[in-house]
Amino acid sequence: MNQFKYISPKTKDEVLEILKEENIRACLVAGCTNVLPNIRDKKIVSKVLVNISDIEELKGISKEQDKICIGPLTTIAELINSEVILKEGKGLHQAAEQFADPIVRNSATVGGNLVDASPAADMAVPLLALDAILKIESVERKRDVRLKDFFIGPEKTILQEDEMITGIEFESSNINKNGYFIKLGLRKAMAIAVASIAVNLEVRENKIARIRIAMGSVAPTPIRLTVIEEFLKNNEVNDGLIEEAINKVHEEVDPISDIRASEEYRRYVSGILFKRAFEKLTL
Amino acid sequence: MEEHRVELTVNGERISSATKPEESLLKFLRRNDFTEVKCGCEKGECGTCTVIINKKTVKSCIMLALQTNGKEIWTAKGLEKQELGRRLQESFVNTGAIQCGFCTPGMIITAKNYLDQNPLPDKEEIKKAISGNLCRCTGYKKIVDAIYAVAVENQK
Amino acid sequence: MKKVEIEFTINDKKRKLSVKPNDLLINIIRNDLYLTGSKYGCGIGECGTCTVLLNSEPVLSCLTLAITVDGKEITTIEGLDRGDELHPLQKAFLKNGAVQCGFCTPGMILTATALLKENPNPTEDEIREYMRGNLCRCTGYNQIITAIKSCENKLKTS
Amino acid sequence: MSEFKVVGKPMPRDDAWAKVRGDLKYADDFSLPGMLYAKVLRSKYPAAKIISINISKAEQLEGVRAVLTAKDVPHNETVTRFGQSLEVGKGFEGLYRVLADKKVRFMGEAAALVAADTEEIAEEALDLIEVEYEPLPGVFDPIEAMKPGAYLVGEKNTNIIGEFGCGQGDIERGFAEADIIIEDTYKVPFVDHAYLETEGGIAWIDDYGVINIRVGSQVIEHFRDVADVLGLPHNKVRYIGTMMGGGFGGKEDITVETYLALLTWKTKKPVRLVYTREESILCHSKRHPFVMRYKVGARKDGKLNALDAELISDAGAYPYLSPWVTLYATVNAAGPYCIANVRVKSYCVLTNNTFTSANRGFGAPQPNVVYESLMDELAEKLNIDPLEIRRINCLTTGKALSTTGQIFKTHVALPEVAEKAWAALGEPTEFKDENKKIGRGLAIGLMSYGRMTFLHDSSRSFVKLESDGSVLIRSGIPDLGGGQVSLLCQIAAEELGVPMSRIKIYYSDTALTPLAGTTTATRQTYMSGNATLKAAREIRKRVINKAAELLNVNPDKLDIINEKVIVNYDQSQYLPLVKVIKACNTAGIELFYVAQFNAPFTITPDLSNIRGMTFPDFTFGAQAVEVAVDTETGQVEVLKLTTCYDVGKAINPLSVEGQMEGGSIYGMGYALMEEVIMEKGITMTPSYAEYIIPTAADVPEVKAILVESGGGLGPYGAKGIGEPACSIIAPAILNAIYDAVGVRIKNLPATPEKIIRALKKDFFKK
Repeated sequence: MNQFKYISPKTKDEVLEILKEENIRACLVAGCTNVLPNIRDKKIVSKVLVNISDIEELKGISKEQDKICIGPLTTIAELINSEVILKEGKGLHQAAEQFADPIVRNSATVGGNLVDASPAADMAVPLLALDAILKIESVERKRDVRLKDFFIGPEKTILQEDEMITGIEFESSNINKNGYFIKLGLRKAMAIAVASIAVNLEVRENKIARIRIAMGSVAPTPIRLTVIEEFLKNNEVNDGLIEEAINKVHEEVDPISDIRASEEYRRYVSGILFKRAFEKLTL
Repeated sequence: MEEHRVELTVNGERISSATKPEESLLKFLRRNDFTEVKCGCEKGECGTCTVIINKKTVKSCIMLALQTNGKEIWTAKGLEKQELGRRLQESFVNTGAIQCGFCTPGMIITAKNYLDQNPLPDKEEIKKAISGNLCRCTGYKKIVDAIYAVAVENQK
Repeated sequence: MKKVEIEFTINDKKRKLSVKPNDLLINIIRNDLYLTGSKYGCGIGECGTCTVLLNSEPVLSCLTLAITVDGKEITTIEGLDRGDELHPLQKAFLKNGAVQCGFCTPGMILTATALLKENPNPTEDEIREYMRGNLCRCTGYNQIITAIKSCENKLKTS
Repeated sequence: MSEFKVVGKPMPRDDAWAKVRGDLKYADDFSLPGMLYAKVLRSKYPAAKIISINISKAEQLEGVRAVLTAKDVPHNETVTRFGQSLEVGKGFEGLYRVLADKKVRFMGEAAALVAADTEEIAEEALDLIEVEYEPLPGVFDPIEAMKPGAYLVGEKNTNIIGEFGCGQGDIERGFAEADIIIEDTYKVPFVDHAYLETEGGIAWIDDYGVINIRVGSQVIEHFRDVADVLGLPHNKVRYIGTMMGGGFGGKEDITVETYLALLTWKTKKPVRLVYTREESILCHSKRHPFVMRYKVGARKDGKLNALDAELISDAGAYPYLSPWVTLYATVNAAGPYCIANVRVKSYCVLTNNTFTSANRGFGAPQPNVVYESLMDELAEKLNIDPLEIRRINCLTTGKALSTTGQIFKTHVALPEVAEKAWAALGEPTEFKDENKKIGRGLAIGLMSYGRMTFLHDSSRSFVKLESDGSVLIRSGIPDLGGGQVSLLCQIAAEELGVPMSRIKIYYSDTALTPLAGTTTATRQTYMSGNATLKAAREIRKRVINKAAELLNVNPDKLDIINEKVIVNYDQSQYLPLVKVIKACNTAGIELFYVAQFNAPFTITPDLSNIRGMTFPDFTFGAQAVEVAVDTETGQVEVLKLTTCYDVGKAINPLSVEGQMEGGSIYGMGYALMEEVIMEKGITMTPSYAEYIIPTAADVPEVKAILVESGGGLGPYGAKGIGEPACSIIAPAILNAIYDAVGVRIKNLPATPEKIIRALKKDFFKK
C-alpha cells in the first residue's frame, strides 16, 4: 500500500541531513505544482515528502558585485516583481511572465522547474542563455555546475539523491543584460511550449562579440545551440548571416513529434524564433 | 498510516483537523465542508479550486494540506466578510457573469485578490489576470465585464 | 479529554474506535457507526428503546459507557436479519400488527430475543414480566405479546 | 396583456446568488453518513476479448464493500434512449452495455465496479482486480469500418448503424446546368464537452427501498433506464437532478447513475461516484468526427443549383445517440440555402474509438463547416462578395428547407442577421506587425430547436399561487447552467404579477416534479416555457375572473401588477392579490394547475428519403470574425467576433447574450485548438493540459447582436438559442484565415502547423 511520510525541516542543513538519511526515499516538495499530480498518477509512491517551501534562506533574489543570486525557492511571481531580474536578465523576466498562469506562478519555484527537467522548462531556457551556474550541495560536498551540463535527458539531471540545488547564479554583464525570450504555445495562457528560445547577445562595433542561444521543446532537454553560437561569433550582423544561421538552426535542433506539433514544424519554427529573437536584440 | 494535524484559519475561523502527508489542500478543505472549493482537474489546469493563502492565490489541488500549516486561507465563502468581495459577488450576479457557476468560486477569488493589488486594471489586464481560471459557459465576456465594473467603481 | 482506543464486534463486524471515557454506547452506535435503528427515548433507562444485546444480554445503551464494551460483542436491530431473510421475531411482529409507530420496536424485539433464548416457550405472564422495561405507547402491548408468544420454540434454529 | 413587466428585462438569475456565494451543492458537494466511495475499473485496450476477471483479491481487501462485474448486473444489455417514452424504431435504440462483457469495444470501457469505505481503498482495490485480455485488432477509421470484411466492433455483421438520405430535384441535371462546380472533402475531429464539473453523483436507498440518485443529469427520465437495468419497477428509482457544472450534451446519456444504483443496491449503503478529469475525457461521449464529401454547383450569377453531400460519422464503440446526430447533420447538410437539386446521403459507423453522442450543436456544426467554406470558395471564384452570395441564395420566410422540403411558416431573419453581423465588425484593425495578416470571415447557419417532431415531444409544469401570494412552481426541468430554471420563474412572475423574489421553483426531481423532458435539443425555453406559461395563464384567468366578480368589472379590463389586481383604465381601482386569493380559496376555486404542452406531432419519416416536417422550427444566425494570422508561425488570433441571431424574443437578455457569447467561444475552440486526439483508439489528450480550450487571454470581446422578430414558437415568440449559438463560428474563422493568407483549412482544428504547412510547402517537402 502506498505509504507516505511528511517532514517539514526549518533550515537548509536539516534538509541536507534528511536527504542523506532518506536518500532515494526522499521527495522534496516546494511549489508542489508537479508533485501532487505525480502522486495521483502513481509516478511518486511511498516517499518521504520533505516540505522545503518555508525555508527562507533558499528564497529571494540578490545582486552581489558582479553576479545575480536567485534562491531555488524563489517563485516565478517573485521573478516578475524583481527589478534586478528585469535589469540584469531580461529574457528570464520575459519567460517568467509567460510561465503557466498567474496563479501557478505564485507557487511554482525556479529550482523546481529546473529539477523537473522537462524539455519544455520555461525557466531553463533563459537561464541557459544567461549561462547560469547551479550551486549544488549535499552533506558531504558542495559543487558548482553549469546549467548546460545539468540536464542529461527528459526528466533526468546530474543531481544525486542526496543533493539539492541551493543557489542559482548568473553574471551581471552586458551580454546578460541584452537578452530576449520567445515562447510559442498553442494558447496564450497555461500553454506548454511547442518551442521556445532565449538569446543573449553582445555586439561590439557591429560585430557579434558574445552570443548564447538556448531552446526548449526542440530536443530531449533544454539545449544550448553551441554550433551556431560558434558560427556567429565575430561576424558582422547582416541579413545574409541571419539566413545562413536559420538553416544551421534547422540542423542543430533535434525535436520530436507529439500531440502539440510535428518534428518538422518544430524544426521550421526554431529558425523563425531564432530570427525574431536575434532581430529584437540587434535592431 | 501516518496521520498529521493541520492548524490553519479559513475565512477567519481556526480549523484544526487530521490529514495525511499526501492529501491535497483541495481534498482537505472539501473534507472539512468547504465544498465551495471545486475540484475540476486535480492537476492545476483549470483553476476551480483557487483559494487565497497569505494574500496569494493558489490552486489548492496542487498544494499539500500540510504545507498550509499555520497559514491564513480565504475561500469564496469568505468573500461576504469583505467589502470588495461583496461588491464582486453583486457585480457577478447583476452582470450575468454566472452560468453553470462551477468556475465562479475560483474565478471570483482570483478577481478579489487581483483587485486588492491592482484596483484599477483595464479589460486586457483583467483577462490576463484570470487566464488561470477556465470557464466553459460564458466565453469570459461577462466575467471580465463584472470585474471591470468593480474596478470602475474603485476609481470613484 | 483523552481518547481511548477500544475494539469490539458489532453485528458480526470487528470495529476499532477511539472514544472518550464518558461517551455513552448509544451515541457511539448512532453517531459514529450510523446504526440508527437503536432509538434514544429518555436517556435515563426508563423506556428501553435503546436496548441492545451485549454478549447476548439486553442492556440499555443509554446507561452504558462505550469503553466498557471493549472486547465484547454487540447486536443491534440491524444485526438480526440474515440478508433478505427477516428474523422470526421481526416476521412475527409484522404478522401480528405489533408495529405501529415503530419507535419501540427495535428495543422490543432485541429484549424479546433475549427472553426466548433464556426461555424458549414463555407464558404470557412471563413475557409481560420480562418485557416490562420496554415501554410502548401505541399498541397497548397485546399484539406485541401475541407476536412474541407466536415465536415460542422458533429461535433454537436461528 | 399590456407591455412586459419582467420578461425582456435583464434579470439576475434565480440561482446566481447561491452560486456566487459557493452555497450551491453540486453533485460532488453532497454527502451522507456512512457513505461509500465508488471507483470504476476501465479497459486498458480499445478492442479485446475478456478471458477472465478475478476479483477475489480485491474483495478481500479490508474496507471493500462490493466488487461488481457484468455477471452481477441483472440486465447488463439494454438500449440507449434519451427520455422518449414512445416507439421510434429499432434504428435508434442501440445496444448499451452497463459493464464490458466478453468483448471490450473501447479503451476505458467499464469492466468492474468497486465500493469501499474510502476513495483510497477503492482505488487500491482496482489494482487488485485481475483481468485477462486477449487484444483484438479493432478498427479506428469509419471509412475502413464501412468496408466489407472490416473488423466488426459489435456482434452484428456490419459496423454501419445508421443510413439516412434526403434531397430534391434532379442532381445530375443540376450539375449539368452549373457554370461552376466545386468538389471537396472536409474532416472534423473528436471534441470533448470539457465542462468544469466532471460527471458525478450519489445514490442511497430510502426507507421504502426506493433507489434515490442525486446526480447532475440533463435527462432525469433515465430513471426508467436505470430501473430496467436492475429489473425494478420504474417507480422504485428516483432521480434528484442537481444544478450541473455544465452539460453541453455530455450529461445527456447515462454517466454514473447505473453504477451508483448497482452499488447502493448491493451494499444497501449510500455510495458516491465522481469521475476524475482523465476519466471524463477518456470515457464519456465525444462530439462526432465527420468525413464530409461535398459537391456544389452554381451559375455565373452566384445562384446555387446543385448540392451533393455524403456524410460519414464516427459513432465510436456504441451507438448511443449517434444515429440521431447523423440524422440532424443530414437534415442540416444544405444549410439555410435554396437549392433546387439536392442529394444527401449519410452513414453512421461503429469504430473502436471512444463512443460519440450529443455535443452542443448535435450534428449542425459539422456540415456547417463545409457548406459555409464552400460558399466563400464560390464567392471568390465568381468574384461575388461573401455577403452578397449568401443574400442571393439564403432561405426566406415561406421558403422550404432544401433537404427535406420543410416549409418555414415562421419568420426567417435572413439575410438580416448576416448583414448585421458583418456590419458590426466595423473598421478594419490597423496593424504594424508586418508578419501578421488581417482577414475577415462570415458564416451563416440554421439549427433546429425542439426535438424531432416524430418524437412527439411534450413537457409539463405545475404552478400554484399560495395563500400569501407567493408562487410555487414544480417542473422536472434540469438546469445545466443556461438559466433554464430561472426562466420559468420569470414567466410565472410576468403572468401572475409577482416579483421574482416571491417565486420558488422545485426542479428536476422525478418524485416531486412533473416531468418536463430533457434539457437537450435547445428545447426547454420552447417546451417547458410554454408549459409554464399555460399553467400560469390558467391561474391568472381564475384570479382575474374572481376579481372581476368582486370589482364588478369586465375581466379583460383587469391586469395583475405588483401583487395587485388592477383595473387597467383606472389604477385607483384595485384589489390586493392576496385578497383575491382568499376569495378564491373561500369559493373553492383551485389556484394550482398542471399544464402539458405538446410540440407538433408527425409520423416517423422514411429515413432513406426524409421529407416534410422533422423539426418544429429553426433558429437562424450569422457570425463574423476578424483574425490576425502570423505568416511565419501560423498562429491565429481572433481580434473581433460578432454574433447575431434571431432569438424571437429574449425573455432574459442576460441569459441569451450569455449563450451567444459562450457559444461563440465554444465554437472558436472547435475552430482553432480543440481535438481529442485518438491514436488506434487510445486517447492522447486526457487532461486540460493536452485537451486545450480557450482561456480568458485567448478571447476577443464578443459583440452579441440580438434580433427579436417575435416569430418563434416559444413563450412570447421566443426561439431556442443554446445550441445554435455555437454552430456557426468555426467556418467564419476558417473563411477569415483564408481571407488573411489564402490558406483553406479543410481539417479542424486550424492549428498553426496546418497553416504553415500550407504556406511554406517547399520547406516541408524536404
